[in-house]
Amino acid sequence: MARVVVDVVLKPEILDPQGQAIVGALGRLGVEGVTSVRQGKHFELEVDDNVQDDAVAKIADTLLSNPVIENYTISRK
Amino acid sequence: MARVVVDVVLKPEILDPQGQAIVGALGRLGVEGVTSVRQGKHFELEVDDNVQDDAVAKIADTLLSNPVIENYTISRK
Amino acid sequence: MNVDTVENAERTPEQPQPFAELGLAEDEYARIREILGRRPTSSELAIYSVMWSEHCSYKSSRLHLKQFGEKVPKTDTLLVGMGENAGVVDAGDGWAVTFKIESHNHPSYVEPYQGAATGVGGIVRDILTMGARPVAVMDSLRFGGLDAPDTRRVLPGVVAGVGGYGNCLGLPNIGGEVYFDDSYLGNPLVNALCVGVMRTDGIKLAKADGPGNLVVLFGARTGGDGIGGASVLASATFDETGPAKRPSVQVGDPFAEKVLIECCLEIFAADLVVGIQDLGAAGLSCATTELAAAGAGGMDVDLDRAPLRDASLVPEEILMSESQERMMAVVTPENLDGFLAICAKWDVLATVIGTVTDSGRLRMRWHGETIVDLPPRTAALEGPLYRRPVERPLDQDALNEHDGHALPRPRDAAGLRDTLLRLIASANLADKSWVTDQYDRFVLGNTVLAQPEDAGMIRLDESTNRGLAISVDGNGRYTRLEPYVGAQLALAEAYRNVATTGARPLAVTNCLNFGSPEDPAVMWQFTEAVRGLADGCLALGTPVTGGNVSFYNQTGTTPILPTPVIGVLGVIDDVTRRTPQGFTTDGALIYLLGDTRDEFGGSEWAHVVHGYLGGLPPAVDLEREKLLADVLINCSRDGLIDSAHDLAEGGLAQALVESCLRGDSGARVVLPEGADAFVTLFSESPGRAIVSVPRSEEVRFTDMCTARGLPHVRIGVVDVLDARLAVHFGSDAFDVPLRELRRAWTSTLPAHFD
Amino acid sequence: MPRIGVVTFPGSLDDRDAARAVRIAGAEAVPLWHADPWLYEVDAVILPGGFSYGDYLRCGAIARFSPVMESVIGAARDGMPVLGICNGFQVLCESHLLPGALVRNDHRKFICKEQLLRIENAHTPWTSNYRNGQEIVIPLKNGEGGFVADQHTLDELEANGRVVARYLDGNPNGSYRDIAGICNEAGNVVGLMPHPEHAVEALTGSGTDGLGFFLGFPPFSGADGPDSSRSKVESGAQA
Ligand SMILES: Nc1ncnc2c1ncn2[C@@H]1O[C@H](COP(=O)(O)OP(=O)(O)O)[C@@H](O)[C@H]1O
Ligand SMILES: [Mg+2]
Repeated sequence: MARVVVDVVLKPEILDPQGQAIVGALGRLGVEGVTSVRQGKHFELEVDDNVQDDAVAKIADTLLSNPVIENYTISRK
Repeated sequence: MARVVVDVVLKPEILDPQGQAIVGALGRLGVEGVTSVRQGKHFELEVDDNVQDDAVAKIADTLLSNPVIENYTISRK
Repeated sequence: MNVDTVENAERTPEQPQPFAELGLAEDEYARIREILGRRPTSSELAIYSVMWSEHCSYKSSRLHLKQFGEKVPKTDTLLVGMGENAGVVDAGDGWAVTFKIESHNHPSYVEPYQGAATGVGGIVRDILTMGARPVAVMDSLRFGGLDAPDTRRVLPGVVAGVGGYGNCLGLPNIGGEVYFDDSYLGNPLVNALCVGVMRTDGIKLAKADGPGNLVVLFGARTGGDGIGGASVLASATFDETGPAKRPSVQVGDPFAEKVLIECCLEIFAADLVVGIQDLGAAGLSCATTELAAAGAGGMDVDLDRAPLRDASLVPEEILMSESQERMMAVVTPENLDGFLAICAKWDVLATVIGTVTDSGRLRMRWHGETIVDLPPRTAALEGPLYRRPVERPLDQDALNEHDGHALPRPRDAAGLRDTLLRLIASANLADKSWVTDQYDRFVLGNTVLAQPEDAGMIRLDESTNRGLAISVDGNGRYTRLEPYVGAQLALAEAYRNVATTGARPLAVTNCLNFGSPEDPAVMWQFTEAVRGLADGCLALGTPVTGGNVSFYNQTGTTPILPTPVIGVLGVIDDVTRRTPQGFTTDGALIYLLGDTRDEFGGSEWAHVVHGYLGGLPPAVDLEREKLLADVLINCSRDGLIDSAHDLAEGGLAQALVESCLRGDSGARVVLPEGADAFVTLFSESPGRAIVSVPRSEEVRFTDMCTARGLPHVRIGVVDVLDARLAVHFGSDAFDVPLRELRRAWTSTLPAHFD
Repeated sequence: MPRIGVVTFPGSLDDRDAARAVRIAGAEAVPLWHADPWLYEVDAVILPGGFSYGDYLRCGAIARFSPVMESVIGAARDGMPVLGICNGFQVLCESHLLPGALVRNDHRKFICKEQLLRIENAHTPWTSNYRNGQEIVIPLKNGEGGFVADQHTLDELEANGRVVARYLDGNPNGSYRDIAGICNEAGNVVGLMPHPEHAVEALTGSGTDGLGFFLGFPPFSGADGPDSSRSKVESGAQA
């Protein structure tokens, strides 16, 4: 068994209302030094050892993200 | 400027319907070898260089996660 | 970055320009050069390309839509007619109501959640722009077959998007439609309607009057959203576009819009704007040219003042960006501080970007240089106009001749019972609560009727109980068989649905979803449907107040079923008099109003049982619709009936089942003597409704129908305690327990989407 | 006339409904603004439903830090009756005035329906017009209404009668132990996922079963309200 992490983030040109809301809140909380926040999704998959990265990429492409608006990265832990 | 990543995941004892739904969908798509999926949130913060980890931890603790149901990890990119 | 200035354009007249890639035809480009007396700058080209796109200029449809203005019925209820962001209707007591429906079809296919969400967001801003508080939304949805894998991707996303945005705005969703047909598989239809309310003296118009007044851009920052969306995404088919070339879509921020709504309403209440326009398709290009064209005629804009989300955007992109949740207002210098203070209160970013002039030119500067200098009317009002070739489809005659009269029909009790159960469980007739339970129908506390009632109803005024009712309807199969009649059937159904609740239908909005206007057969469908709708509105006395045309809904060369979706708005003096759909009064008598004929062309029965489409749609009689509506409205006013439900797809059987289940009451039905049981139960003849009449009112009720000449026949009685629907015909009968009906009717959607 | 504050955050949606419910119940609805710390001497506060600040991060997570909440948290600790409905419930949990948290519905869809509930604790200021065990129907509408807490907390809530209302006839969102509403130890702070303010008129909403939530004033006996001469409700909270 292996743990694979897929992080899905909105493409940089796409509006991220969630991140904006957080920046706004940090401002109101008086926290300084944070200039931008982007919020994405984080998936932790437990996969059999024989599951290769390209299989995970396919899952990420079709199910975990919409390539029209999102990018993803895959990492093994 | 530095990029700090905060990943927030539900505590193991909290039900994760989204993760379960993904496992179900994988089954319908005929994808094999994925035994479990947990979905969490992924934040990418751009912070000034003088923002220390403990400051980020405070943000993660009070705003980005709810300690009642979630755990988080911080990493610098 | 080299910016193309007017000066540069004059210096380099022969520089080649990508007009074709931007969707402009060669002669269109030539006309731009003629208008300007030089080649356009790339920013001007951007403006013309989006403003002259099908989506914004209505170049293929305008010629035909004129009929809505020419055949306008005599009415004193119209406060603002076609041409503004939305029409406005006088609802009485000083109330004005504005409503409009709009499509967001292509984006919803590409990214179902965001496509549908921004569809709701866009129409809500249109309504807000009229000066109204948005008070409800509706959604008319069409998908590919229920079993198609892609429907599983598209439908849940669309529904979550409609709900996600509307719920977050705090607008009740009070009705809509969900249909399935294979023709929509690669082209789902997502049509969103919004209705808003204001005082009659609060109507706002989109014009930039008063030279010297300031132009304020407020709301969200401008980003690279849906650049080219207006012309590329909404006006050209994208079926050959591979994943890599997928157009970028817009992402909505409903929270930003909610705040923008409250901010605008406060600004309106303080009377701080001269004119206002929302930024939708074609963004800043559209808002600046339209405001200027409708007002003093000119405007100077400093484009670098527009707040950006992405600092790398170039002027062309800023002009074409479809970033959501933005508005543009024209404000007098004296009122600017007040305006900005309200924006600050709501944490809404507001920036003065220009001034109104009477120069007759829209001039834009970028880093001190002039990049746009054009007569705004030519972009906003004087776009190209096409008389597209029209030709009756080659297969139309054959389609109409093969009317399916030989399709085997059930005759005996068991066969009729099976057919009933099969039909109520079929995709288009099954319960839609899997969809509608994802929509908040309670918020704002004025929802008197919502789905699954025949029309949604909203209380306008707590002190007087004045209210409005709306229904949206369409039927692509009827329209395919005979577009002229199909459009009138959709109109008639929406009109009837409104009257069924007790409200008087007053005005119409419409969303015309068709294939490519470059296909003469599609153009025939379109022109016939428009003619039918215009004639129908004239006959019913309900003017068209606005709407939207969506072309290019096709996969390859195969168009969708031609689908005009019609919304009818009505007003009711006293919402406590509304007529609900469910049977609730024990012993009440069930009457069938109207005439039932053997009409199965385009019916659900032919579709579900035989997979058949042919013949002619049911005949429409608009005089009869008016009569039926009058009777239903009077019955509501005089308290003669306890329930009413219109008959449409699935016929009497469907209506009986829905009234039983809605009221959780049984019914004993005896079909009229000598009538064909199958035809009586399943025919889709329009102009009909079922009502339940308390015994004490039967005489008054039948007297009224007789006096007015409305056919009415008693077909049964409500039996609250006997939990089944029993149907007697001739010497035969069948019955179905409510439990079994409910299971059949409610299981279909959950079985596919849960 | 009792004065009941209704807070408006940016993104609050049911604030008008809550104010209307208060008025129908015969009290005065006092609008409170998120950016102002003042409570204007109200006798009780309602945190209404909606999507405060968009609720993109976690529902209620950002509202918790608003100036008005600082005052509400202080007043609640001093015994002022506070009712959080839906988003308001989420804000109360995020503010740690109530234990547990509200997570995405187990079926992952927003749900809007008329919901059957059982009142389990009729001794809070908000439920004193009901009987223990009384069944009512009021609208439920949420995307993140699943109440979760650890076993220990759940047991404690149960043992001390702090479950205020429970779902009947099917659990609509995966809430642990069918919990629809809870209160704090003192009983003055109540969080409820369904919407009583949408059930106060026969004409709209789901009937009038929700009106009782707004009828429990003059204020709760534990509260040292600004107008302490006012008679107190007999059945104060039994912690
Ligand atoms: N997408 C939707 N959104 C909201 N309400 C819907 C939707 N689809 C269907 N409904 C509601 O479900 C009910 C049944 O729809 P339909 O069978 O099309 O009604 P009718 O035939 O009377 O027009 C109506 O109240 C309608 O408003
Ligand atoms: Mg219909």
